[in-house]
This record gives sequence, structure tokens and C-alpha cells, in this order.
Amino acid sequence: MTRLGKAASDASVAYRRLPMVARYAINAVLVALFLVAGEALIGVKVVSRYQTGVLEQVGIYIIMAVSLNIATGYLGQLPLGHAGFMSVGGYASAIFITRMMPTMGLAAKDMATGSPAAVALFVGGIVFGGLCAAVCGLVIGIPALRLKGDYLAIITLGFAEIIRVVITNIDSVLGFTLTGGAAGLTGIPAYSSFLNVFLVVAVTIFLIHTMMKSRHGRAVLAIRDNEIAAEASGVNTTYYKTLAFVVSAFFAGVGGALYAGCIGVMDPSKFGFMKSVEILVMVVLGGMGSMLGSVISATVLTILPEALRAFADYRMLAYSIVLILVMIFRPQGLLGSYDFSLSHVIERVMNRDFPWRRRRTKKTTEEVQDA
Amino acid sequence: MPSEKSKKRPVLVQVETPNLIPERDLGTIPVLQAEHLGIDFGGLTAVDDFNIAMGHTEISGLIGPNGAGKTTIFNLLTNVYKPTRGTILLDGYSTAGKSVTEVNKMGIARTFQNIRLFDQMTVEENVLVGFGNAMSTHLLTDLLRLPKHWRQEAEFHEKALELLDIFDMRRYADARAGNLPYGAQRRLEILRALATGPQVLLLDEPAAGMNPAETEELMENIRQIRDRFKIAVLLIEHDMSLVMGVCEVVGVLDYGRIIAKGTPEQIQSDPKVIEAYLGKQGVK
Amino acid sequence: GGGSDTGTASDGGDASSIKVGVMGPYSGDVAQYGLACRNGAQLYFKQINADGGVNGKQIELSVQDEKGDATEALNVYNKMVEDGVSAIVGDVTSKPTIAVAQASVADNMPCVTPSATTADVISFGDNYFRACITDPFQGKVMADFAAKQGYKTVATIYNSQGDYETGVNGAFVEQAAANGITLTSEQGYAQGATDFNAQLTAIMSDNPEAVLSPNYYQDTGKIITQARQLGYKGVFLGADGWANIVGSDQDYASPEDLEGCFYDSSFVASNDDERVKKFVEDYKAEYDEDPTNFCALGYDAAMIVAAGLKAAEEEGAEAGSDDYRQAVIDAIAAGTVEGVTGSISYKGTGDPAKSTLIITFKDGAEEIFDTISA
Amino acid sequence: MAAMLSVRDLHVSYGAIKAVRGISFGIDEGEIVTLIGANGAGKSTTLNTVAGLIKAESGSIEFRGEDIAGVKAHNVLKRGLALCPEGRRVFTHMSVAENLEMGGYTRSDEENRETLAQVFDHFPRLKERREQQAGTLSGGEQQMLAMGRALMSRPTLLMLDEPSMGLAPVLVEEIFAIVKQLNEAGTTILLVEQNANMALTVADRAYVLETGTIKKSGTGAELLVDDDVRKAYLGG
Amino acid sequence: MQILNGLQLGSIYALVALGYTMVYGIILLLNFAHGDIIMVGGYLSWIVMARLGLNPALAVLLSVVGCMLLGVLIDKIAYAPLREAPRLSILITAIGVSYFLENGAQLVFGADAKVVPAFGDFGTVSVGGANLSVTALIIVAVTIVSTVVLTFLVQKTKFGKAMRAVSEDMGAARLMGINVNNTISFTFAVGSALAGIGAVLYCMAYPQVSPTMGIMLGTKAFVAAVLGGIGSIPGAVIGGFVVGFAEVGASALGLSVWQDAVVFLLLIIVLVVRPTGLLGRPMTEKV
Ligand SMILES: Nc1ncnc2c1ncn2[C@@H]1O[C@H](COP(=O)(O)OP(=O)(O)OP(=O)(O)O)[C@@H](O)[C@H]1O
Ligand SMILES: Nc1ncnc2c1ncn2[C@@H]1O[C@H](COP(=O)(O)OP(=O)(O)OP(=O)(O)O)[C@@H](O)[C@H]1O
Ligand SMILES: [Mg+2]
Ligand SMILES: [Mg+2]
Repeated sequence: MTRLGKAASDASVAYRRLPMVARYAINAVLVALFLVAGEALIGVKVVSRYQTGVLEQVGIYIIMAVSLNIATGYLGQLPLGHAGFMSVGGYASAIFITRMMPTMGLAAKDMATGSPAAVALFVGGIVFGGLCAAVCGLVIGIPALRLKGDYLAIITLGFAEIIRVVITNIDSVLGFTLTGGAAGLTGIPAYSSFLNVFLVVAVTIFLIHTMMKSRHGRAVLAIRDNEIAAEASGVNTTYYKTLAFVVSAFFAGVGGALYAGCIGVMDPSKFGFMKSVEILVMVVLGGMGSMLGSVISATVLTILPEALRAFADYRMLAYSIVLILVMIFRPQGLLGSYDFSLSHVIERVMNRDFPWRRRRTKKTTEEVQDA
Repeated sequence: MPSEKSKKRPVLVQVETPNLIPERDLGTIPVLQAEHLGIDFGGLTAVDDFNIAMGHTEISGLIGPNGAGKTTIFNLLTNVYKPTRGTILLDGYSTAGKSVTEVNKMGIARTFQNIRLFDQMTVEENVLVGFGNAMSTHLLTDLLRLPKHWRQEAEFHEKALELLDIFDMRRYADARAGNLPYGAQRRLEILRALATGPQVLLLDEPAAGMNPAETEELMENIRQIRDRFKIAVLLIEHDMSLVMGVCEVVGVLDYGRIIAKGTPEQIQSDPKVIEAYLGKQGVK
Repeated sequence: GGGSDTGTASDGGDASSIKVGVMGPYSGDVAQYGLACRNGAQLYFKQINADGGVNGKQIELSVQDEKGDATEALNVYNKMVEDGVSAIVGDVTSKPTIAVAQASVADNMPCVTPSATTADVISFGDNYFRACITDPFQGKVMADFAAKQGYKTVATIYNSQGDYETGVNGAFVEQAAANGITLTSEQGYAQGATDFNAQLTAIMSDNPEAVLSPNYYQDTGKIITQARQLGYKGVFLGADGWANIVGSDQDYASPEDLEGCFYDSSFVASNDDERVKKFVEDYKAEYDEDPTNFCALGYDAAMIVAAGLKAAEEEGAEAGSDDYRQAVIDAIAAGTVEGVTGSISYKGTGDPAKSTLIITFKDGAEEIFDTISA
Repeated sequence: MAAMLSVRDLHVSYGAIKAVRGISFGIDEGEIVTLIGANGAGKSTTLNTVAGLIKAESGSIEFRGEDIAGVKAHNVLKRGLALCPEGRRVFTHMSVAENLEMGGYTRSDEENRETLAQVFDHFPRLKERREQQAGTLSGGEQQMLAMGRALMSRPTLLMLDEPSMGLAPVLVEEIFAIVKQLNEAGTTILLVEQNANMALTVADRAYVLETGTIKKSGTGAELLVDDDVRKAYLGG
Repeated sequence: MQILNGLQLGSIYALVALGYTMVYGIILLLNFAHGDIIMVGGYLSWIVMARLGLNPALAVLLSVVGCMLLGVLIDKIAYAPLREAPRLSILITAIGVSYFLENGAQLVFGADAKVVPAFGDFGTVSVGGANLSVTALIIVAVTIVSTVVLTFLVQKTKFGKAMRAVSEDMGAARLMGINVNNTISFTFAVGSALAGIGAVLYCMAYPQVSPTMGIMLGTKAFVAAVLGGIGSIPGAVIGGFVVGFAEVGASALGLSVWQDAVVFLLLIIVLVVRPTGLLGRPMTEKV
């Protein structure tokens, strides 16, 4: 009885594909070009210092948004405590780096030089920050992931608030100086630069991409689409939910680590609920589950308040109106769940498969539907 | 432990046997055996004293009026509900205390009465999720895109397409599962269940919403699946043409209890069954 | 008003003007302090421009909002540096100020914060000054004052998530112990809390003679009102966050409830001092409201900056150059300014040596109880 | 006599997908009319549009001489047109009794008491389970509830979308018997069915829908013996 | 003494939590703007009494009616166009509305807190030797009455049942002849009127209003609603009291610095033990 869809399978054979190595090579070259060009433009001051600063924040919020997108867009949960992980990562990394500097014979200004020791410490610091956040993610995830929907949202919110209260109070309770308490942690060396922020962005995006395009990522997506069916299909839902949550927390911690190195001050009160919401807005506005969407909207929403400076007192009002209007007119987010793949575009060009020539192909899909 | 065994069990090996007769009562352990299974919801006894023993390549049917407890039995067999009473043995191993996932890994796969696909994923990805039981790459291997990752992806890409061919669905491989026509969705659910490498396949109303022509084709496919993979199939259905056409044994459930058991012919002429379930029309 | 009334960026402005940055939170939940500082600073620069400017040059302001956020404060700072400001009045609250302070060291940018009281702020480089006194200093002043008043038992209630409140509270507790005063209880509360009954009930179980509320006037208003409702009759002590608690157009606590309480501050609108009187008049004329402590500090910070600029101009340094900035810093560090919050001079650090007023409430009005000289 | 419901050149789209492409049909007072067709033919879309749940792109829908295209669903119901939707859509967290009560939302309590008794006559199982949460009913029980709920509004034209889906044979028979009964009691019925055999048997007239257009029409008996129809929909 | 403190605080949380629960119950929206509606209610009271010097009764009236209208208006403008959209989109819109109200209020009224004059001189009564504030007693009483009225409205009236039907399946509700938009508007009206009452009670107890006052109050009440089981009316009230007593209790035990942590920890413990809150209905999905 099995009739092979002959025409259809022929078509898929004829469609020319890029080899995987070429795909990765193209992307790697583009990233390298972007970094080199960026550095050069900053070097000759075409990109000003103010713009560089804003760009670094853009990079940090890209990491925050794509990491939250793992839990929100891919796992389908609604965590409202992402800022908590960010603060843990920031504090952990800042404390680690400041404490290690004397041991490694580095001064604050050496962190910007790019010497091997500084680079090692930088990497160690952000990984340490990420790991601390991941541990918190694990501690939070185990009870939280037993809950569904909005209950999960609120429990993560609760944990983040607890993290904040703990960071604010442990110094006075334990009687030593670690977090700086309510006064904040100050004097953090400026270890984040345009180059290393965007290197970390590239690595983060690469790792999230490779995770999602693998059996592990598919398991996570399956849970989002239908948890009961995923369980019945052999997906260990507890494990994969926790994994997605922990990975999300890890990268949030990395983002926080870069933040600390960029701003130089950690203020516990800034990592409350509103910061989590700000990051969530980026993800939803970009389109849930779309990495490019997260990247674009993190970029736009970080630049927007700066761009709206001209409106002075009205800028936050304008910001909120933009938010409402975008949602009313693009409820699925800017990009929906569309994700951009340069390789696919190249393949299309290779196959002369352009939108204006697609009418014919479209008709065939319609026929398929009618069948 | 069966779960370890089943982890290593290669999926979807086509077993070459000329003999396709169900091996009931051949002295081997039944692949699925349930004894005195029962569950209560509050005051309601949804299933009571349910017994079944299935041979390794048997196709059995479960019919009964609406609300008789058929779906509930599937939920018990897959540990979605914890039984109030009774035991379930798969290939001789008890499934008591196992999670739904573990039961699937042990070898029971199912479809759902109300279709549950991974709507936003492609058809191929749906099948690949099922293949997760057989894939073995470590997270780091995948993250760093080591050669093993590529080998495995390529291997299972082929396997998925082969599986889709069973229902002539290769052309849909890149379509979003949620966009498929209804009938194709039902079939995809079956394929996903197959991909998990089961010994027993449970189908809950696979022909619901299909017209007679489609139903006939489905019937053929179910036989074919059993023959190729040598697995047991237990199905729930209200469409008598399917039940009578494909099942070797049929059990009839009413108010949570089995009221009749036997070959389709025996069932069809059982007055109890006609009264409770088939009605005059059902006997055609 | 406000916003970015900057012209196009050019190093140091053109020959006839000097560019100065004014930053602070003008939106968000600490906007009232930022706006008050901004109003004060703008008033001073307006007056000096009307008087012919500095060395004949007009002061041109770049006013930027940072929402009370360190990140935005850094952005604003970078923007100002690019716009070629010669000095900055700001920032207002502690954490953003620290972020700016850390970044400004490398530029040696002269900055005067009207109001960032955390000890750290001026510790990163010689270019940062403040117009106000510090949290720890205030805590110490009030603890000494408590001892002088002869209180034997005190309690405190403070916002445990605020750097200002914890700063004052910590120093007070320490100094009170040193002065032999018994601390009966120390109660914290969370940012944004409105109900203090639980903490006050706990405090009142020991019936201390005085209670320190080193919080801002809105919280303190609620605390005192609730305490009086609960029947507490003792004295409340506070710090300069209290300024504005009565007067202006509304009272945050009723004058009866405040009768006989004390706080320290460097400014009170009812001061008889001639300079203060003139400032209050000018401010009212400009903005149609009473100036607060923050307005006065903004005004003084602007005055300090202007004095520095004047010296640099007179020295003939080239606008926008390193020398120019150093000249401004040197002039501020060496000079003395007669501000509306007192006579301000710097003795080797960015902390001012200035006198402090102890203010009390009598018959429903604020009045100076004592002046503690520097 | 003018048709009770007449649909002319109806077009309906979901975004880019054209689900219904210019269909016209009519139902006379007292008739049972059925729409049959494969999955995705546009049957449900047609019913939902008539009921006011979906907006038509173009075309007219006249009910008792009044154009109801674009009238909101809750106002369509008030004119005596009820839809028992595909997939049951009972209120899962409400009890059976409350579901039925919602069915009679536009009616007075007194009327509801009477209708409820009739509904319980048709579906004794619902009476047994009146306090059970509807979400825990079996598929068949939910279908009965959905039909009972639609009847509570005492419609003059009842539209049923695949009422026999997922039901035991004996119940399918019962449902069709009820359909006939209701019709005899004066309710006009528009029936959409996958079970073409049964549908054509009870129907006075039938339309065959294919990819959004009407391919064939005739009396139930005619289509039952039509070769094309037999091949495509009757499995013979 | 501490018990009355807990009751008073808990009552206000409970009243605000009721508003969250109402709106959540019908369109599954965590209405982030709810706290800000209370803020607007507070400013309305302030305008009537402090600016215009009018009667407190008028302030109560204007606050309640004003909030009600505002709630309905927000629904019509910002939420109604998104009825069919993914839930998260409406959530983001709600956040946008919340920002809008906060920043708008700041532009109109300034950033600084305004002092709301007393609604009346209620004094204290002494019961069994303890001096109880009449204000606190009024607050508790109003909350109890509101809860009873609301429970009756939702459980017993036809309109209440229509609300539940809409919350389950809007399409099916339409087919029953229910005007979905009116039902949702009505829910917003009731929920926002509760916010108005909450605003008045809040101003009686803590007579200051500021543009950002809704954030903390909203968050706490939100926690209360979830703790009690969001969507459940008695749950919201119980949740409100639990949060109120937890805060007061933490301070009484000398843990005032950890007050927030205690509340959230309690929340977590409750949710771990009962994943849908104290009175939430279990989320069973028939397989
Ligand atoms: N979670 C539950 N809680 C309470 N009752 C339940 C639950 N699940 C099922 N039931 C009840 O158990 C009985 C059997 O339901 P089940 O779904 O197994 O029926 P079924 O035989 O599959 O019927 P159908 O053919 O209509 O699908 C029904 O009366 C149903 O109401
Ligand atoms: N909400 C929707 N969004 C997009 N497309 C839809 C939607 N609902 C239906 N469609 C599409 O419209 C077409 C007609 O669907 P409809 O549900 O009316 O068919 P039907 O004849 O009722 O089929 P079935 O027998 O499966 O119920 C199909 O191609 C379907 O995929
Ligand atoms: Mg079933
Ligand atoms: Mg349909």
C-alpha cells in the first residue's frame, strides 16, 4: 500500500544544500568581520564612546534576552525572575575577579589590556558568574518546574526577590564584606569591552543554537508544544525542563557578569521584578522562540530610551505607548517564531528560489493540502 | 532491568519472519499482561478487574460505550494514572512506580484520543523526538558539533524519512505538524509512537474523523506496521469496520468491566454486546 | 522644562560659552530629588548668565535624565563628555553617582554631586566633590546630639534596602553605643513599605525615649503618624531626608505629631540668613514653590562648579584641555564657597567641611535648634 | 416559499488560507439538510460563519429574510439559530447542570426548567451525571452534553457540527434518532457529518463540499446512490 | 495589637488581590496595571479633598467610579484588540499600560508623594482594654462585605456564571448568547471598582499617594492572589490575610529586615505543597 510520494521526493533531492562546514564557516567569518570592523570603527572614533557604551549594553541585553528565550520561547514557561540570575552572575563574577586580581598580580586597569592573565581571569570570572547563576537556577528550578503557567511565573518572581533581599542583607548578618549590602558593590574593574562582550554574545548564540538544533533542543521544544505527549514519547520532562531552566540561568549569569564589568557598580535594588519584566518584554516583542527576534528587540529596546532622549520628560510615556502599539498590531511579536538563517538564504539563491518565483511552488503546497 | 535493556534495544529493526500468525499461548511470556487492574475517581469506579494478556505480535481491539473506561485503561497502562488496584507487566517486568517516560522507554507507546502533536515543530522533528529513546549523543557532543553528532543526525534523518514513507508522508517532512490535515495528524501521531521503539503500540480511536476510504487505508497500515516491526497493537475504536477488519481479538468494556471477549465474529453476534454497544445498525 | 537643550557637539563650546552638564533622575521613583537638584542648579546658572556669565562667557547647559539607573547614568556621562562639557553637576543618588565617579577618573572630569551622600562617592579620584555632608557623618551627629540631650534608650527604624538609610542608621548605632546609649531595638523595613505598625509595636514594647528614623520624609511622615496613632509619645530623630516634611504645600506628618522632634540638615527655608532668604525668594519667583534641601544643594553644587570654572577661565587655560579640567578641580579643592547650605570648603578630600543645623519643630514651625560647626 | 436560511456566494478566509470559496445553499423550514465533505473541506468554517463566530469575507447570509452576515454570535442565537460546535467545547470546569444552564442563558428560568426535562429525556446519562465536572466526562458524554446545551436555547434552526464524532455505534444511532425526533418536533436542522452514510439517510437534502466549493447537491437518497459520492465518502 | 495590624494590612492586600483574581479569572491576564489603577484612585481622592477641598464622601465616590471607568477604558483600548492573541502579548500590553499610568501620573502630579487629607476623624474604641483604631476596623469590615457581595455575584447570579463561561471558552460562550465583550467589561468594572475601594482604604490607612505606589502594593497583592489560588475569590482574601500576617509576624519576631523574603518564602512553600495555591482548583487535564 505504500505509495512513495515520487514527485515530492524528487524535489527534495534536486534542492541543493550548503554543506554544514560551509554554513559554520560563513557565520564565523561574518562574526569575525563584525568584531574587527567594530573595533576598527571604535579605534578611529567613528563610533563614539557614548555609542560604544550603549553597544556594550545592547550586547549584554542580547544575552539576557536570548537566554530568557530558552525558558520562555523554547520551553514555553513564563519565568519572572531572570533579573535574579543576572544579579547573581554579576555579583559572583565581580567578587571573583576583584578577589583574584591581587593573587594574579593584576591591577584594575590591567583588566582592559588583554594580557593573557587578564583574559584568563575574565573568562574565569564570567564562567564563575554563569555557574553560580546556574546553581541558583537548579535550586529554583526543581520546585518551580513542578508548577504550571502563572504559578511558575510567580514562584520564580518570589525566588528572585529572595535573592535580592539576601544580597542586600548578608553582609550585615554574616558580618563580613561580600556584596556591599544596600550600598551596593562598587569599584568593579571595567573588564567588559565591545570586543569581549560581543565575543561572548557570539559564543552564547552559537551554543544556544547548537543545543536547540539537537535531540536535546527538540526534547525541550516538544515539552513546550505538548508536555503530556512528550512524556509519552519518552522525553524525560523533568530532566529537560530543569536543563533548559539551568542553561537559561547560566547565560543570564554570564550576561550579569558582563553587566558588572561594564557599569562598575552593582545595586541590588536594580535587579527586582521590573528588570525581569524588561527582559521579558524584549523576548515577547521580538517573537517568542525566535532568536533573531530576541536579538533585534533587545537591540531596539536598549537603544530606544536613548533615542527618545529628545522627548525629555515624555520619553518613558512614549516608550510605554510604543510597547502597547507594537503588541496590538503585532501580537505575535516582531518576528513571530520566524528564525533567520543566512545559510537558507544562500541556498535559496543557489536554487534560484526567490519569493517572486514562488507562486508555482505555493500552488503545489495548496494541492498537497487539498489532497 | 528492562529499562536498561530497552535502552540498548535497536529501534525499528524490521524483523524478517515468514510467520505472521499471532503467537498467542505459545508458552512465551505475554508481552503485555495486566491483572485485576482498577481505578476509582472519587466515588466512581472507572475501571474494575481488568485483565489482559497480549502476544508479541497480536492486534487486539478494545470497544465499548462512551465512558466505559477504554481511554482510562490506556492511561493506566502508560502510568498516566496510578492504578488503585492491580498489576501491569511488560515483557514480564512490572511497571509499578515508573514514570510515564520510563514506561515508554520500557516499550509501551501510545496515541491520544484528542490528537497531541508537537504542533509548532515540523513533521520530521515530531518523529525525531520519538527517536530520542534511541539517540545517545551527550549534550556536549551536540553543543560542540562533534562528528558523532553529525553522524547520528544523518542516520536518524534517514530513519525518520523511512518511517514517514509508511504513511506516504515524506513530502510533509518539513511542514509544521499543526498545519497538517486532520487525517495526516492522526497518522503522524502513530509514527511518532512507533519511533520510540515500542513493543506494544496503543492506539486511541485512530480512525476518528476519517472517512471510510481513509479508514480502509489505515487498516492496511496497521497490519503492515505489525508485520514489519513485529509488535503488538492494542486499539480503541468506535468504527466497527476497522475493529472487525483488523483485530484478531476484541474485548468489550462496559461500566469499567469486560463484558465480552473473543474474535470479531463472536463479539458481533453476542447479544450483550449488541445491546450495550453495537445497536441494530452496528451489525452490518 | 529640561531635556537636552544642548547645541551641536563641539569641544568645550564656542568661544562665547562654556558647556556644563547637569544630570540626575527626572523620571522614575527618585525623580523628585533629581528634579529638585536640577531646578536649583538651573536657577543658579540662569542667574550667573544674567550677570554676564563666567568670564564673559555664557554657561550652556546639557541637562540629561538617567532615571536613577547606573547604566543610563554612564550613558549620559559618556554623552556629556562627547558633547564637550567642562564640568558636571551630578549625579544625584548614590549608585549612579558611583558609576559616573568610577568612569570619570580617567577623564579627570570635574564633577560636583549635590546630594550623593554615600561615603564611597568621592573615593575614586580627586575630580569628584560633593556639596552635601555624608551619611555616616549625619548618623554620628545625631548620636552625639542624642547623648547631649541625655537620652538613655533609643531605637531605630530604617529602610533596610536603601543605601542612605542604612548608612545613617549604621553610623548612628555605632556612635550611640560609643556614647553609652542603650539601643533597645533596630527595625528594618523594605523599600516601598507603607505599614510600619508591626515594627513600631515592637519598638514600643521597650518604650525608648527616642526613635531614629533616618528615612526620607514620605516614609518618616507615615512612621510618625502611625506611631502617634499607636500612642507613642517619645521623640523622633532624623537626618536631612526629613527636609520638606512640613511646609511647602503639604505636611507629611501633622505638626502636632512632630512637635519637639529633631533632625539635622544644612538647609531650612525658614532660616533668617540673608543668603537663604534671597535664595528662597528667587526660587519661588522662578518655580512658584518652596525650595527644598535638594534644591538648595543643587544650587550650591552649581555655585561650586561655577567658581571652579571662573578660576580656570581666569587662568586662561584652553577650554576642553586637560589643563583646563585640572584648573577647575584645583580651584574647587582650594576655594571656599558661601552657599545657601552654609560655607563650603574642601580640605584635601571631596568631602566638604561645612556646618550642620539641628532643626526642631516648635508650634508647628521648623526652627533652628543648634548649629554644629564643621 | 422563501428559504429559512439562504447563503449566497459566501467567501471565508483565515489570513491567506481561503477556506470557503463562494458557496451558496438554502434550507427550508422543517428540513434536515446535511453538508458532507472530506477533512478541511470548509464545513465547520461555513457553520461557524453562519453562527457569527467568524466574519465572512463576502457574500450574504439570510435568515428568515434578514441579513445576518456580520451579526455577532450572541445576537444570532437570539434570532433562533443555535450551533453545537465541532469538538464539543463544553465548559470543562462547570458541572453538567451548569453547562445546561448556560445553554439557556437567553431564556427565562421557567422555560429552562421545561427544556431541561426534555433534554434529560433525550440524554438520561446527563441526568445521572448532572453534578459531575464536564471536563471529566468521557468523549461521548461530552458530545451529549454539547447537544443538550444547544437545545436549551430552543432554536428554530439547529446546526450540528459532527455530532457523531467519537461516539459508540449505539449512540450514533441514538443521536441520529434524536436528530429526526427534533426535526419532527419542528426544529429545522443543518447537519455536518463525516459519517456520510448516516447523514444522507436522515437528510432531506444534501450538499457535497470539496475544498471550499459545493461540488454536488441533491436529496439524501440521490446522493446515497451516486457513484462519485460512494467512492469518495462512503467507502464503497 | 499585632493581630489588628495584620488584619488591617491583610484586608488591603485582600481587596487588591480580589481585583487581580477577578480579571485573571476571566481572561487569564495578570493585570499588571491593577496596582496603578489603585494609584489613580488615590490621586482622585487627593484631588477631591486636597485640591478642590470637597467632601470626603465625594472623594470615595469619585475614586470608585473613576477607577471603574478607567478599568473599562483600559480594557477597551489595550486589551480588547488582543482577545485572540497569545496570552503573553496581553501581558506585555498590561505592562505597557502600567508604565503609561506611572509615567503619566508623574508628569501630571509630579514625582513626589502627595498627602491625602483624612477622610474623617474616627479615633479609637477600646475593646477589652485594648485601644483599637476605628479606621482599621472599617477597613476590615469593608473587605469582608466586598468579599461576600462578590462571592454571591460570581457564584449565584447569571452574570457571574456567564463570567465563568467566558473564562473557559469565549467562542462557546458566544454560542450560548453571551455578549463576551460586555461580560469582560463588566468584570473589569467590578475589579476596578474594587481597586477604587482599595485606593480609598489605602489612603485612610497610609495617607500618601505617589506615582509608583502601585508597584509594591500590586506585587504584594498579586502574591496574595496566587498564594490563595488565583481565580478563587475566597482564595484571594485568605491570601491577602496570610501575606498581611506574615509581614507583621516577621517584624514581630525581629526579622523585619527579612520581611519580603519571609513573604516570598512562604509563597514558595505553599506552592510547593499545593501547586495551585491554597484554594486554587487543581489543574487536571483529561488525557
Ligand atoms: N480524571 C478523571 N476524573 C474523574 N472521572 C474520570 C476521569 N477520567 C475519566 N473519568 C471517568 O471515567 C469514565 C471512563 O472514561 P474514559 O475516558 O476512559 O471513557 P472511554 O471509554 O474512553 O469513552 P469514549 O469512548 O467516549 O472516549 C468516564 O465516566 C469519565 O467521566
Ligand atoms: N483557525 C484556523 N486558522 C487557519 N486555518 C484554518 C483554521 N480553521 C480551519 N482552517 C483551515 O480552513 C480549511 C477548512 O477547515 P474546516 O475546519 O472548515 O474544515 P471541515 O470541513 O470542517 O473539516 P473537518 O472534517 O476536519 O472538520 C482547512 O484547510 C483548515 O486547515
Ligand atoms: Mg476514550
Ligand atoms: Mg469540521
